[in-house]
Amino acid sequence: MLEAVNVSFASLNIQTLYPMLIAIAGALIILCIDLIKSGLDKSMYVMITLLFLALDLGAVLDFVGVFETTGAVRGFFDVMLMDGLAILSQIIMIAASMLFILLALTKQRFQEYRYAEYFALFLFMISGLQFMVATDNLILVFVGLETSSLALYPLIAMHGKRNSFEAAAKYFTMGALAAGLFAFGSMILYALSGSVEIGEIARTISTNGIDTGSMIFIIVATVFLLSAFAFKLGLVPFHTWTPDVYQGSTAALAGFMSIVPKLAAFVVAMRLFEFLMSTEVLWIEIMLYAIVVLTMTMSNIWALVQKDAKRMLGYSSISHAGFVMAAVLIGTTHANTALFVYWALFAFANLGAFAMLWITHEKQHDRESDDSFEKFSGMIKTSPFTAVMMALFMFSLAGIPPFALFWGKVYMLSAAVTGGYIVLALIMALNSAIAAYYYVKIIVYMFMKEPVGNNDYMVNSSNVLRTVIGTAAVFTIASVLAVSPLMEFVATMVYNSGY
Amino acid sequence: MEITLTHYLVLSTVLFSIGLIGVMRRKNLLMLFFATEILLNSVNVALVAISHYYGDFTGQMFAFFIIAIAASEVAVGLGLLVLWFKRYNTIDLDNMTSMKG
Amino acid sequence: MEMYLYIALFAPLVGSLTAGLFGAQKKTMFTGLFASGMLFASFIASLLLLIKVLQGNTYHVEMMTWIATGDLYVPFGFVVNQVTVTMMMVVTTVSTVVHVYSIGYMDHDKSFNRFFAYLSAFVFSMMVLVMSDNLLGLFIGWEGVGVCSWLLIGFWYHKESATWAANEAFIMNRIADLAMLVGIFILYWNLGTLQYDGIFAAVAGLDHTITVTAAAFLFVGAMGKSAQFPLHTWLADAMEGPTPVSALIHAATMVTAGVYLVVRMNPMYDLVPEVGIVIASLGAFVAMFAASMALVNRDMKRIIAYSTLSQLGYMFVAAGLGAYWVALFHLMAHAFFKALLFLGAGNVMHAMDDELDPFKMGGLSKTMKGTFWMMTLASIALAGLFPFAGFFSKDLILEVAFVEHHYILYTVLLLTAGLTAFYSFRLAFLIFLGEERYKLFGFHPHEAYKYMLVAMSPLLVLAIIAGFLFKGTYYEMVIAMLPAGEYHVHNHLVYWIMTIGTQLFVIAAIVYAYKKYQDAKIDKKVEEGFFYQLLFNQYYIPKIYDEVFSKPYAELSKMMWKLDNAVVDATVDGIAGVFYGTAKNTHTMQDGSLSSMLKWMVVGLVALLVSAAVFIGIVTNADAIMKLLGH
Amino acid sequence: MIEHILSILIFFPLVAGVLGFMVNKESMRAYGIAVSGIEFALSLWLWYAFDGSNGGFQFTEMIALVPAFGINYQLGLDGISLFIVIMSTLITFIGIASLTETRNVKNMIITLLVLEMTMIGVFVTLDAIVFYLFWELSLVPMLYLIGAWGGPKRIYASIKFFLYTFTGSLVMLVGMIFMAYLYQQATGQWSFSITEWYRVVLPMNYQLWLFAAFFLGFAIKVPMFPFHTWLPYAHGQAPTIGSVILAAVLLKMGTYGFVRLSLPLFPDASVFFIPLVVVLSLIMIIYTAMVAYAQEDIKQVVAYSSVSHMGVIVLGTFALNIEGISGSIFLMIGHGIVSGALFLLVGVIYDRRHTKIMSEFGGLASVMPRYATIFGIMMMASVGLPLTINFVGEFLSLLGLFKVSSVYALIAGSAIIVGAIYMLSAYKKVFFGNVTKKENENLPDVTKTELMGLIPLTIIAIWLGVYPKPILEPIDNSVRENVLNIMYQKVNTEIGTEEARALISDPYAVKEKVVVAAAPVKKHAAATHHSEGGH
Repeated sequence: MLEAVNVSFASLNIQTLYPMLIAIAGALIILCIDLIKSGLDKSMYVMITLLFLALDLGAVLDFVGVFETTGAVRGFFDVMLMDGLAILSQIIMIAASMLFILLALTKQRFQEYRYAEYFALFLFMISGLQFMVATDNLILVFVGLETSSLALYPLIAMHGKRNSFEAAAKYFTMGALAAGLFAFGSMILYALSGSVEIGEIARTISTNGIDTGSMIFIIVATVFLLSAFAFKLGLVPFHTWTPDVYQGSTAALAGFMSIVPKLAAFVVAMRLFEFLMSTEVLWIEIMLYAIVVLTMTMSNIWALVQKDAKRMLGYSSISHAGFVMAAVLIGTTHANTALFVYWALFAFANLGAFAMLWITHEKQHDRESDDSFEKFSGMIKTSPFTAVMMALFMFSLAGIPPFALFWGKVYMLSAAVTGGYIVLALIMALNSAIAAYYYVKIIVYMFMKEPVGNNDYMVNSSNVLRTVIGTAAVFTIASVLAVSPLMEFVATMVYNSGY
Repeated sequence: MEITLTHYLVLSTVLFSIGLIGVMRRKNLLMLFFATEILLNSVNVALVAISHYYGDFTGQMFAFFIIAIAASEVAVGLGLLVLWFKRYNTIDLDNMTSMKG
Repeated sequence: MEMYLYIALFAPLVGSLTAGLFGAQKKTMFTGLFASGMLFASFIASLLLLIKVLQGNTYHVEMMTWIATGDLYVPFGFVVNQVTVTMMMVVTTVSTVVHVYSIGYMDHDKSFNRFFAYLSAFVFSMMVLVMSDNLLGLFIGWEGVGVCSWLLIGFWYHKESATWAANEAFIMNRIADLAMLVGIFILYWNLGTLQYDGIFAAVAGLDHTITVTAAAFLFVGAMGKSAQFPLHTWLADAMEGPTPVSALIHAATMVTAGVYLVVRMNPMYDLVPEVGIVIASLGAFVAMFAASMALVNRDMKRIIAYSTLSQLGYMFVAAGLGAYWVALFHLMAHAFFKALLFLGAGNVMHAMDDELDPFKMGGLSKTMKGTFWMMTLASIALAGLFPFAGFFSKDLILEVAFVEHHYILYTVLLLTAGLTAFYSFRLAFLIFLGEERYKLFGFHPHEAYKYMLVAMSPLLVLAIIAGFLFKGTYYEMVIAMLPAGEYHVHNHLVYWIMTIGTQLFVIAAIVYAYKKYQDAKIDKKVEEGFFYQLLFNQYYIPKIYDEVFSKPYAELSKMMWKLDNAVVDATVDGIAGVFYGTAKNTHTMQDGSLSSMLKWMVVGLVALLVSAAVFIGIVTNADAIMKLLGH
Repeated sequence: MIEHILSILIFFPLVAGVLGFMVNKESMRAYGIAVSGIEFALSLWLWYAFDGSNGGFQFTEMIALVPAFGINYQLGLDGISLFIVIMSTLITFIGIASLTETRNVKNMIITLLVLEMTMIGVFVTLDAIVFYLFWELSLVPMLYLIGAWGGPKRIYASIKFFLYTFTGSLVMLVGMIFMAYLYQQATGQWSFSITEWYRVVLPMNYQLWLFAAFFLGFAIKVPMFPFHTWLPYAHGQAPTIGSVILAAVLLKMGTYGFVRLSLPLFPDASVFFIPLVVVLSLIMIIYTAMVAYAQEDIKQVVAYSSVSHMGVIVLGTFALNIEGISGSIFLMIGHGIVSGALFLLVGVIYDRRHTKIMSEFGGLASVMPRYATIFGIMMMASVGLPLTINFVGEFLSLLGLFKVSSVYALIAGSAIIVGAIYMLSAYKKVFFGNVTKKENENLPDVTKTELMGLIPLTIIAIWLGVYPKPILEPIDNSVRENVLNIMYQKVNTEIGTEEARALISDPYAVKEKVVVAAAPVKKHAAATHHSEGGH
C-alpha cells in the first residue's frame, strides 16, 4: 500500500515560496489588525500593503542573482518553478501593483478603501498571480488563477456603484465559465500524457510522437486552453467582459486589471503555447494568427466609436493585448523578450492614462458614464498641465516617438520581422495607425474644443497621486534611456529560461 | 458490460455540454452558477476516471482542488448575488445591462 | 572698353530701378528724364563700341558665374561683336527715342513713373538677350522681355482687355519658351556647354538628326517671340498697351528677337538647310497671311501690328535661306521705320483721344502736318520705294529668294510687297486725306508736342538714309561673323526688270489704294463678302483658339477639381469610412446583456472546435483530397 | 561648442519652448522672435563653420541610445541638409516675426518652437529611428497648430493630416526595421545608422519592397499624387503661420527622405521605379496645376501650386544625375522661400478681409501697390522666371530629367506653362481690373510688421536667383559624395542591374567637354530613345 513519504526539508527548497508567503502574510496581518482595531485610516493599510509588496519584490529580486548563477530553481515538490519568466513577470507585476496601491490615497473618500479586506484581498490576488507565473504545473496555475480572480471580483464590487456590481457579476460568471474551459483543457492534456506538468507533457508527447489521435487530443486541448486564456487576456471574441468591467470598476482598478493579471496570463500562455506550437500542428499557428489579427483590428475599430474615455481605454488595452499576443505567436526569444519589454513600457503608459482618469474622477457623478469625452473639452484652457500630461500618455499609447510605447512597438515589430512575419508586422503597423485616431480624439477634445461647464479636473488629486503620475510621466518620457538595459536584462532572463 | 474510460470521458463531455448550454440559456443568475458548477464537476468525473486509468493520484488531486475552488467560487458568487438581490431585489440577468456598446 | 560695355548694359537697369523707387508716387518729371538720360548714356556707349568694332576689335567679358553644377557651367558673360553691336545700336537708338517720346505721350498718365520703370527694365532685358555669350543668358533676357511686355501690355490694368492680352502674350510665349528650353537641353547633353563659342566649335561634329531637332526646337522658341503662325495672335492683342510700348517692344525690338536668335545661331542653322527651308516657307506664308489680315482691318494699331508680322516673315525668309546678314539688315531698317510709324500713330491717337478706327478720321493732314509727313515717309519706307530704307533691305530679300531659285517664295514675297504698299497707304490716306469725318464724332485733333516730333525725327532720318548710307559699311562689318554673299542677279537685264518691275508694282498698289480710300467709301457688297469677313475676323483663328484651347482647358480644370474631391479624396475618406462604419454596425454585439456575452464566448469556443474539425478532416483525408484535386 | 552645434541647434528651441511656459503672455511674441532669431543666427554660424568643399558629413555626433538594438543618437550635416536647416530656421524666424495671430499667442509660439526642433532634427540626424522619431514628432505640433488656430473645418483637416501622414510613415517604419534586419543578417549586429546602411548592397527583390515601403511614407509627406488630398484641407484650414511652415519645410521632409534614404539605399530599385515615380510626378504637376486654375480661393491656388512644384522637385531627384539632384535640392530651398512668402502674402489680405475668395477682391493693384509689387515678384519667382530662385532649381531639375528621357522632360516642362496660367489668372483676378467691392476701397497697404517678413524673403528670392553659387557648390559636392557616389559604387557590384549601370555614371569622372563628349553622349542619347520606347 502507501509507503511512508519522507521528505527532507532542504529538498523542499522552500524559499521559492517566500515571495507568495510574504504577500499572504501581509494579507493576514492586515486582517488581524482590522480585527483588533477597526476603522483605521486607509493610508495606514496602504502603507502596510506597500511595505509587504516591497518585501515581496525584494524576495523576488533575490532570485535574480540565484537565477543568473544557477539557472531556474524548482522547489516544493518541484511544483514551483522560479525561472526567468517567473522572476521577470513578478517584478513587473509587483512594481505595477505598488504604483497602483498608491492610487488609493485620493483626496475624495471612496467606500472600498474603508474596508481593510480590500487591501487583504489585494495582497491575496497578488500572491495568486505570483503562483500562477511561478509554476508549470497546471493545477497550481489553475489554483493561482482562481485565487487571483476570486480576490479580484470583490475588489471590483466593493466600489459599490450599480455599474461595479454589474461588472463584478459579469466578470465572475464569465470567469467561472473560463475556469471550466481551462479545467477541461488541462484534463484532456492529462488524459493524453498522464501528467499535469507542462514540461512533462511536452516530453511525453515528443517521445510518443504525434499520430492523428494524439493530434486530435492536442488540438481539442488547445481549443479549450486557448479559449480560457483568450478570456483572461480579453482576446476577441472572448473579450466582451473587458469594456464593461473596466467601465464598472474605478479607473485605478481598471488600469491595474489592464496590466497585472494579463501579464500573468501571458506568461502562462507563453509556457503553454511554446510547447503546443512546438508540436508543429499547423492549425494552432493559424488560429493564433487569426485571433491576434482579429483582436488587434476589431478592438481598435470598436474603440473608434466609444464615447466614454475609460471604455475606450478598455478597448485600446484589448488591442494592445492582441498586439502582444503576436509575440506568443511568433515565439522566438526575440519575440518573448519583446513581450516583456512592451508590457513593462505599456504598464507605465497605461497606468498613467488610467491614473489621469482617476485623478479627474468626480465622486458624485450620476451620469452613467463619468468619463465622457465632453468632460475633457477645452482642458488646455482650464487646466493646461493636466491636459499636457493626459496628452503625453495618449501619445505614448499611440506609439508616437519618443514616448515609452514607441520603443516597445519598434521592438515588437522587429520581432515580427525577424520571425518572418512581415505581413503581420504590416498589419500591426496599420493597426497602430487606426488606434492613433481615438487617442488623438481625446487630444482633440482637450486641445481644440472650447470648455463646457466647469469641471474641476484635479478633484481627486493628492500629492501621492501626483507623484505616481509624475513617475509614470518621467518614465514615459525618459524611457529611451531605460530601454536598452531593460532589453538586455529581459533578453538574458528569457533566453536562459529557454524561451 | 464493462465500463471503460471512454464511457467516463463521454459522460463528462455530455455533462460539460449540458453545462455550456445551461450557461447560454439561463437568464437567472443562480441557475447560471449551477451551470458553471456542472462544468467543473464534469471535469472532475473525467479527471478521476483518468487518474484511475493511469493509476496515479495527480488527477484526483486536481479534482480535489477543483472541488475546493468550486466551493469558494460559490461563496464569492453567492455573496455578489445576495448583494445584488438586496439592492435591486431581482436576480434576473436582463436588468444587468446598464453598460453596453 | 569693358566699361562702355557695362554702361551700355546696366545704364537702363539703373534708370529702371530709380524710376521704380518712385513707382508708387504720382508723376515726377525727374524719373522720365533720368530714365531717358540713362538710355542715352547706353546709346552713346553702344555707339563707341560700334566704332571700336568697326575698327575690327570685339569684346568678351565674364562678369561672374551664374549656375555651375555637374558639368554645367553658365556664367554671366557678355560679348560685343559685329552682330550684337548692330542689335545694340538698334535697341538703344529706338528705345532712347521712345523714352523721350513717352515723356510727352504719358504726360497725363498717373502711373508715369511706373511706366518708365517698366520701359527701362525692358531695355535692360533686351540688352542681356542681345549681349549674352551663352544660350541660357539669352534665355534670361528672353524671359525678361516677356515679363516686361506682360507688365507693359497690361499697363492700364483697369482694362479687362489689356490684362487679358497681357496674360495671353505671356502664356503663348511660355509655350514657345518650353520648346526653347528643350532645344537648350538637347544642346547641353550633346555638347556639354551652352556657350556660343563652344556650341559653334562642336556643333559640326554632332549627329545630324540631333542638330535638326535642336535647331527646330530653338526655332519654335523664336516663333513664339516673333509671333509667327500659329503663335501670332498675341501680337495683335498686345496693341492694348500704350503706343510707345507697341513701337519699342512689338515693332522694333522684342519681336525681332526670334530673328536675332536664328541669326546668332547661324553656324548651327547653316548645317541644317532643311530646317532653313521650313523657316523660310513659314516666313513667306506669314508675310502673306499677316498682310492679308492688314488689308481690311479697321484698327490703326492692329494694321501696323500685322504689317510688323508680315515684315518679320520677310526676315525669316532671308534667315531661312541663309542670308543672315540680309535678315539682320532688314531687321534694323524695319525697326526704324516701323517704330516711326507707330509713334506717328501714337500722335494721331493723342489727337483723337485714343480713337483707333481710321474711318472716323480723315483730313488730319491739315491739323497734323508733322505727323502726316512722318507717317507717309515711314509708309513709303515700308513699301520699299527707292531710295528709302525699305528698298534696300526688303527688295534685297526678294532678290535673295530669286537668286536661291526659290521662285515660289519670290512670287509670294512680291505679291506681299504689293499688299504691303496697299494697306499701309490705305491707312495713311484714310487718316490724313479725304474730308474730315472726325468732325461728325466731335473730335478736336491737335498736333503733338514739338519735342515729341523732334524725338521722332532721328527715326525719320534713319528710315530714309539707313538703306543706301549704311548698307556698305554694315556688310563689310558683319561678314566677319555671318556668311558673306552678294545676292545679285548677274544677268543685268533680269535685274533691272525685277527692280523696276517691283517698284512699278508697288506704286500701282499705292495708286489703287488712293483711288479706293481717299474718300473712304465703304463698299457694302465687299464687306458682306466671305473673304472680307474671313480676313476681318483674322481667319477666325482667335475664336478657334478660344474654343479649342482656352474654354476646354477651363472646363477640364473644373472637372479635375471635382474629380479631386469626388474620387481621389473620396477614396481616402472612404477607406476611413469603412472602418468607422464597421464599428458602427458591429459594436452593438456588446449589448450589455450577460447571457449574450456568455454566448459570444461559447460561439468562440464552437468556432474554434469547428475549424479544428475541418482541419483534422483535411489532414486525415489529405491524400483523398489530393486525388480529388487530381494530383 | 562647435562639435555639439547640431545638438544645440536641435534642443535650443525645445528648451526655450519649455521655458516659454514661464514667460508672461504680453512679452511672449518678443520672446519667440528672440529665440527663433538666435536659432537662425546659430544656423548661419553653422554655414560659416561649414566646409563647403568637403562633401561628406560634418559636425558629426554619436551617442548610443539603445546599444542593444543599434539605435544611436547620430547627427551629421552635409551640403544637402545644411541649407534646408537654414531655410527652416529662417522661415520659423520670419513666421514668428510677422505673426499676426492674437488668440492664445503663448501656446502658439511654444508650439512653433517645438515644431522647429523636430524640423531641424529630421534634417540633421543620421539614424533612421531618430529620423523617424523627429519625423513623427513633427506631426504633433502641426496637429495642434491646425486644430487649435484653424478655420471652421480645422479638426477634420488636422486629424486627416495627422492620420494620413502617420499611416504612411508607419509602413516606412516597418521598412526601416526590415532594413535594419537585413543589415543584421549581413553584418551580425543591429544598426539603424543610415551611414552604416549606405555600406550594404541589397538584392533587387528586397530593394523593391523596401523602396516601396519608404516611398509610401515619403510620397504621402511630399505629397505626391494620389496621396495629396490632405494638403488642400490642411492649408485651407491652417492659420497663416501653419501653412507657411507646412509648405516651406514639412513637405521638404519627403523629398529630403528620397535623397537621403531612398536613392543611396536602393539605387537599383530607384532606377526600376523611375517610370512610376515620374508618371506620378507628371500627373501631379499638370493635374494639380489644372486644379489650381479652377480654384476660387487664393490660398487653395497657392496650396495646389506648391503640390505642383513639389512634382518638379521629385522629378529632379529621380533624374539620378548631379544636375537633377542638386537642382531639386536647390528647388527645395527655393520652393520653401517662395511658397512661404506666398502664404504670408495671402495671410496679409486674409487678415484685412477675413476671406480668401478671389472674387471678393479685384483691383488691389491700385489700392495696395506695394503689396501688389511684392506679390508680383513672388509670383514671377513661383513661375520660375530667370534670375529668381526657382528658375535655377527648375531648370536644373528639368535639365537632369531630360537625360533620363526627353519625353518626360518635355511633359514636365509644361509646368512652366500651366504654372503661368493659374498664377497669372489668379493675379489678374485679385489685383487687376477696377475695385468693385467697397470694403476694398481703402485697405491699408502692407504694414511694417508684414514687411519684416516679406522683404527678406523677396531679397533672398532674387539674390539666390542671381547668384546661387554659394549654395549650389556645397550641395553639388555632397550630392556627389553622399548620393551618386554611393549609388555608383552599389550598382557596379554584381548585384546591380544593367539599367542602373547605364543611367548612373561615376560622379567623379571628369567628362571632357565639347567635341569629344559628343561621341559617348550620342550613344547615351540612343539609350534615351530606347527607354522612351520602353515606358
